[in-house]
Amino acid sequence: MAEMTMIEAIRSALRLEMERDERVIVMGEDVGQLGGVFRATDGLRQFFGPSRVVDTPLAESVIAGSALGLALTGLVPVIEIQFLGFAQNAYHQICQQLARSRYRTRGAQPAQITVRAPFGGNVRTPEFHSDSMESQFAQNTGLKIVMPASAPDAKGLLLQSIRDPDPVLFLEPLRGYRMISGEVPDGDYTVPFGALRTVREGSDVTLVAWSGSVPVAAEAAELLDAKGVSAHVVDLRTLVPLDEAGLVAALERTGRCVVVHEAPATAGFGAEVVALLQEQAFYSLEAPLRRVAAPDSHYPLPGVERDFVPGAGLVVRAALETLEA
Amino acid sequence: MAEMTMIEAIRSALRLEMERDERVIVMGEDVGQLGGVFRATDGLRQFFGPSRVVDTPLAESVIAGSALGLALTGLVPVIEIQFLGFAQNAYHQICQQLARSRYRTRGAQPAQITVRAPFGGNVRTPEFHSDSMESQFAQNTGLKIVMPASAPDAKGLLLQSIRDPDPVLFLEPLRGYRMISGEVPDGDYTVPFGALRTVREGSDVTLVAWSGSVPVAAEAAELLDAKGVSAHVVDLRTLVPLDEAGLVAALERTGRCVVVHEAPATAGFGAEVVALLQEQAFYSLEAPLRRVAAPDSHYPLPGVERDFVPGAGLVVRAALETLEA
Amino acid sequence: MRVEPQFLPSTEAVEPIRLLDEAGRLAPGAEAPLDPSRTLEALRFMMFGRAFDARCWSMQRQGRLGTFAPITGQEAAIMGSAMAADPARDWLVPQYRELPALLRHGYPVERVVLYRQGHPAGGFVPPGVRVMPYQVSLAAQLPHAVGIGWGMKLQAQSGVAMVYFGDGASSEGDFHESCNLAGIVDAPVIFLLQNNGWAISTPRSIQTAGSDIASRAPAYGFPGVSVDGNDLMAVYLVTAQAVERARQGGGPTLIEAHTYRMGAHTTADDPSRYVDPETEKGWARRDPILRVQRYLAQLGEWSEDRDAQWRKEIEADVDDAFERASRFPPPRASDLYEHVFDEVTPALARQRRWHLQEAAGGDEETG
Amino acid sequence: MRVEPQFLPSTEAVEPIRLLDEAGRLAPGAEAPLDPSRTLEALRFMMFGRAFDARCWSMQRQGRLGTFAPITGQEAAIMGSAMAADPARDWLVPQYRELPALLRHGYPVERVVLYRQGHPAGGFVPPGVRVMPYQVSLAAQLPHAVGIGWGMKLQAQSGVAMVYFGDGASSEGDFHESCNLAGIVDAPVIFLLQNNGWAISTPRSIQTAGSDIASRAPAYGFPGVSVDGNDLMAVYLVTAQAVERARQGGGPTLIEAHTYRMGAHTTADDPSRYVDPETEKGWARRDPILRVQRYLAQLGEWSEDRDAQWRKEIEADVDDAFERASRFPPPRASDLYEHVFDEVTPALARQRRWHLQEAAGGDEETG
Ligand SMILES: Cc1ncc(C[n+]2csc(CCOP(=O)(O)OP(=O)(O)O)c2C)c(N)n1
Ligand SMILES: Cc1ncc(C[n+]2csc(CCOP(=O)(O)OP(=O)(O)O)c2C)c(N)n1
Ligand SMILES: [Mg+2]
Ligand SMILES: [Mg+2]
Repeated sequence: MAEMTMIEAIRSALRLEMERDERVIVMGEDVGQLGGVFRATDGLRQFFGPSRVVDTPLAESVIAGSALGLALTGLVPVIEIQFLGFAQNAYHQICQQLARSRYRTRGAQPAQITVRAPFGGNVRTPEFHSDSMESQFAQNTGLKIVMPASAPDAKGLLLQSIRDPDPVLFLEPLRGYRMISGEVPDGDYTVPFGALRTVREGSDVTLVAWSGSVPVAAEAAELLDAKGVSAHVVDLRTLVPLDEAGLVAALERTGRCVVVHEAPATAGFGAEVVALLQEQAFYSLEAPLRRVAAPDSHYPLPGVERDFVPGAGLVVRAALETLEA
Repeated sequence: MAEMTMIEAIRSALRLEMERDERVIVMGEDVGQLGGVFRATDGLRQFFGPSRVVDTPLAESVIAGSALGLALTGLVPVIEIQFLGFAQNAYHQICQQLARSRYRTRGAQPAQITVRAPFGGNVRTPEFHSDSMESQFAQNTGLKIVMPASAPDAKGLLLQSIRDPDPVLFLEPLRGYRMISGEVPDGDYTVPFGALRTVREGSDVTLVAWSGSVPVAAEAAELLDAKGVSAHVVDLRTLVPLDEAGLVAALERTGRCVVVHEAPATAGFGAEVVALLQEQAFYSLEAPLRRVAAPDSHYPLPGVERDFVPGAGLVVRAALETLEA
Repeated sequence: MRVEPQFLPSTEAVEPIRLLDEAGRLAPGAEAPLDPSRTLEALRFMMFGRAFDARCWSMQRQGRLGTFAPITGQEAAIMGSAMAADPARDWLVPQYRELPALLRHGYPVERVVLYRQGHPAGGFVPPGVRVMPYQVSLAAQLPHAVGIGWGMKLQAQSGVAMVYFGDGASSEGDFHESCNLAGIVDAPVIFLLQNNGWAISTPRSIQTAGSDIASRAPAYGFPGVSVDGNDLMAVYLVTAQAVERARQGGGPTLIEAHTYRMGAHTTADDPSRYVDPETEKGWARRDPILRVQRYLAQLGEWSEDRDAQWRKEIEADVDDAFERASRFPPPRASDLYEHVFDEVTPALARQRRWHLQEAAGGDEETG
Repeated sequence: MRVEPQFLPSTEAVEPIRLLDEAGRLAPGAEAPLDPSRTLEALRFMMFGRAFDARCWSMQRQGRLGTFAPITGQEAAIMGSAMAADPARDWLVPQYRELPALLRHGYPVERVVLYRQGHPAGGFVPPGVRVMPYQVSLAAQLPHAVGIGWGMKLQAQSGVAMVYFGDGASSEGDFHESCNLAGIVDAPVIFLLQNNGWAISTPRSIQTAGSDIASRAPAYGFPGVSVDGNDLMAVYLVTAQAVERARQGGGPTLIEAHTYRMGAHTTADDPSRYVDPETEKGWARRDPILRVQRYLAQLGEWSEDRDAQWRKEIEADVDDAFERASRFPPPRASDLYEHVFDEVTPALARQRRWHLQEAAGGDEETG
């Protein structure tokens, strides 16, 4: 066990897996010599050399697309898209090629590929660097979507991602890289997909979040506590596969629920969570399920980003409204 | 008034608007000499010449991206993406450039561009030709999403789209091109965005659909009729802007609702409709809101597409379950 | 004062490399790079491809087959290149017009039949067969091929990746990103451009203003070759040399094979709307199959009898392909739920139970 | 038998066109394409750009400004090209390092300050100013520029579009699609590649295996030029000729200006992790501003006094830029809801009411 930040946990997982499995290669823009713009891959090149830690040209589509070819030759690519927003440049490769290779070939050519990318707001980045795209990827089947919110999960879920036989989008909350830290077990361990994490137990209202919104939900729970409201907080960890049974159970604890995320509300993954819960647990609902999300606008320049990214105050307000409903 | 198929209605709108407004240009793969692979632009080149009806090279990203530049010089581009699935190749241009130009420049550089694209299943097309992408685009704000289901709407909504000062995705149901027809008014008229259409009145259960799923919902309503169940059917027409008040009113007619669409269920636009209705009309709900959608799989080869695309039988089943819930 | 740009466009295309003329005569001084027996091997695949097209076309017209893309006219470009690939170590990455190349590489023909019938099983690739399935998204296969070539190189294998694409596909961004990366990592990749003059109705002249698409290669750091794509020998020769260079670590080559789509884009197309009949006739005279047969006839290896005999055998082979396909069980709705992921997700399991009305494991409901 | 590919990569880069040497001397036989007064005009923008960088850098370090991309070292590439553009009819389409070019074209400097302060108003472009805002998604601006050039041509206007992009951006698919389309429609577009040696930490050698990026142009049907990007006169000359050609209907030109990023990629970067200090020193000697000053000194147009005087004036101009920016009201949460669409959608209206706790129009609730 050691106290680590999230970025350290990610780096340690990469290092461990590259040592354990020599088929693993890491590639992307600036991942080699520089060690990544956030240093997620720092030091890897010294250990594993430039043919396993590859600086690529600036071309997201061929970074993603060539990974499928590499995988067909038996390698296990872990690619970095420097910021998730730029995955739009590789959208057709990720969603139509990586995600469908297994299906198209009836299992003959699966794509064991991990796509790592940071995203999320409140770190004063330029346009596109903070955009949340999880819901769009979730609508494209064939991709597993992994969104850790804690340091130990970052390590255990990344190890699981690299070993998973399907393409995995491993989305890292920028704000958490250095702000989120925790006790991380030494050595090899994995965290399974499709099993949510209970962040905090409570009985009045259930807060559902993932990635960078988990600390927001947890903070809201503290604030609610001070008002005498007991919030149950869960971290979904993976959106695909989704822990449906765990979600229903979490809702049933309280009969009320607020889902929190950073992407715009309309067609965000919050809509899926709400739709699913009302389908599967209708008779447990004490009040309308609520979403607290970014508005249907674009991630703004930093001067107003704190208004765009939903904060704990809004979560508290929605939770209280839910209790009054 | 004349009886027209949907493709004829689209063609007549293009012709009318090009005559009315000489800033309008049509461009895309095979739209000129050939008149489009479905003949949506047939005859336009003869009338308006090759500099207003432009055959482009095979490159979706620059087709979409150059439209923004054309718009900045005062032209009004109507681009065709040959099949909606290939809009993934232009995803970053459509979602990050066209959709954000107005916002980024605080209104100085809006993008008056219409992106036409066919999609939708049960016409035995190859991979990617049938994929429904509306929910992904809806999650990227800044795009209006127009999805006509009838011939007169196709004309009136297309005229409205071309004149709209914002980028519009005008999505055309392949299956409807020749199968859907109706009385289309002569001359110039527009159908406003954000106003749903009541396809049929009913009192027991509300069926919500758009585009190619509207005939499916209507067929289900007939079948339900035969079982003594009265279905209220609405066609959303535009997903962005969404007629929220109209949707709530349609639900309140019956207290029960089934949303039907062709995209996979998870994070499909059905989730948004369900989430919204339960948020805004919770106390009118008599039963869980239901979605009938494609499974979380990929559009298959034609041999099983009729199983992938939700048919009226499944809608009936879901509606009956809703009534028993 | 005026200065000249160092890089100026050329106004005329270069002369494509050619070994056999339209009468099947070897160019003066040329040697045939394929001996008679290998030439016959190639011809057999070429003739099979054309016969298979004809059969599929008539079945499509009867509504018994879906839309497909014929290869007629492009057989020399396809087989000349494919003959240079070694099925035991090289990969073929097709667009959608490379049927005989895939067959020679070990891909089972009945899978192609199933694919055209719309059967999901048509996508399966048997273990050990080094081909990727047909690609519908234009140019999307190019990055894959770069990854394959690069991956083999990283693992010190001697294989090369041969990737096919059309003149239309060459305008996509993926073309550029792929050539550029292949040049940087010196991947053993043969970029085999079948320039058949058309992308559906879009002529080559609207596809690019450059004189030769092959001339893009040097800026990526590797050679480009322009070859007569209706000349089996020439295509084979330039491809075999490119394969050899790639195996030796010499990196990629871009080969532009000038050929012609002798007919419709697909069964859904009506080329009379855009093709000039004169142009079509000109290309009919350059038929790649006739050219090989004429060449072989000069060597005494081809005759009317042999032709008749082969046609009969090939028809039987085509029958056999359909017959083998017919032995597959018909597709089922449950196929939709398979091979989406390694393991079924809770959502898929729930959807499947409801959709197929299978024994429910609980109270889940959504469709 | 062996044949040679018609298109072979060259092993060495061509000599970039140069008029001024490092000491500011005109090449033998060369004429200066900019007269002293226009040279001074360009120099003023160059010096302003560098001073603005320095000020922003120190304010960024104090936490009073966001991350930004400095231009230091690239002033000649930027202003040599910009001087060839006519603000009244030509469009500038920047990447993110072209500050002085935008200013000359009429873009208000206080908007750049606001942008770097993270104020949404920093994106506004005043009516009549023919520039697009900074582009963060690499190469995404290239298609826009093609559309602008093409649109002007379709409307028989004489303007050209000048689009800037980096060596890194040149690897994106959009580069290819844009050059290719521009060649086909003969759009009046100047593709101005600032090859500054780096894409963050990625050196030019990993960006492409080709010897010259400019050499890609002929395959798109138009000329490519390689120019010393630290030489104001040479950049101006080749750009002015390209603009002239484009105005006459001669279509696009790709100009590769060889320059150097003298410092960090952005304020967030640490170049000591990847830049060799010797290389850096070499480029410092080639400083584009010094070169112009030395040239002007030979003409008797530059002196230490003038230098001191200008520096003072420029500092005052920089002060003024910040002062003007400070007069804008601070950004507000409601900015998020504006300019998303022409008219507010029901969803946005509802979200805004809840978020800003504005008077509710009904029972809507969601955030
Ligand atoms: C990305 C993409 N855009 C558009 C299409 C539609 N489409 C199918 S084939 C075709 C023309 C392809 O031309 P080319 O690459 O020259 O190949 P050919 O058909 O001539 O063999 C087009 C536009 C597609 N399949 N993929
Ligand atoms: C599509 C895209 N991918 C990645 C990035 C992240 N990024 C920002 S700047 C940069 C390097 C750009 O290099 P170059 O084009 O040479 O311009 P320079 O910064 O050298 O002026 C990268 C990788 C981005 N902004 N956009
Ligand atoms: Mg072609
Ligand atoms: Mg650079």
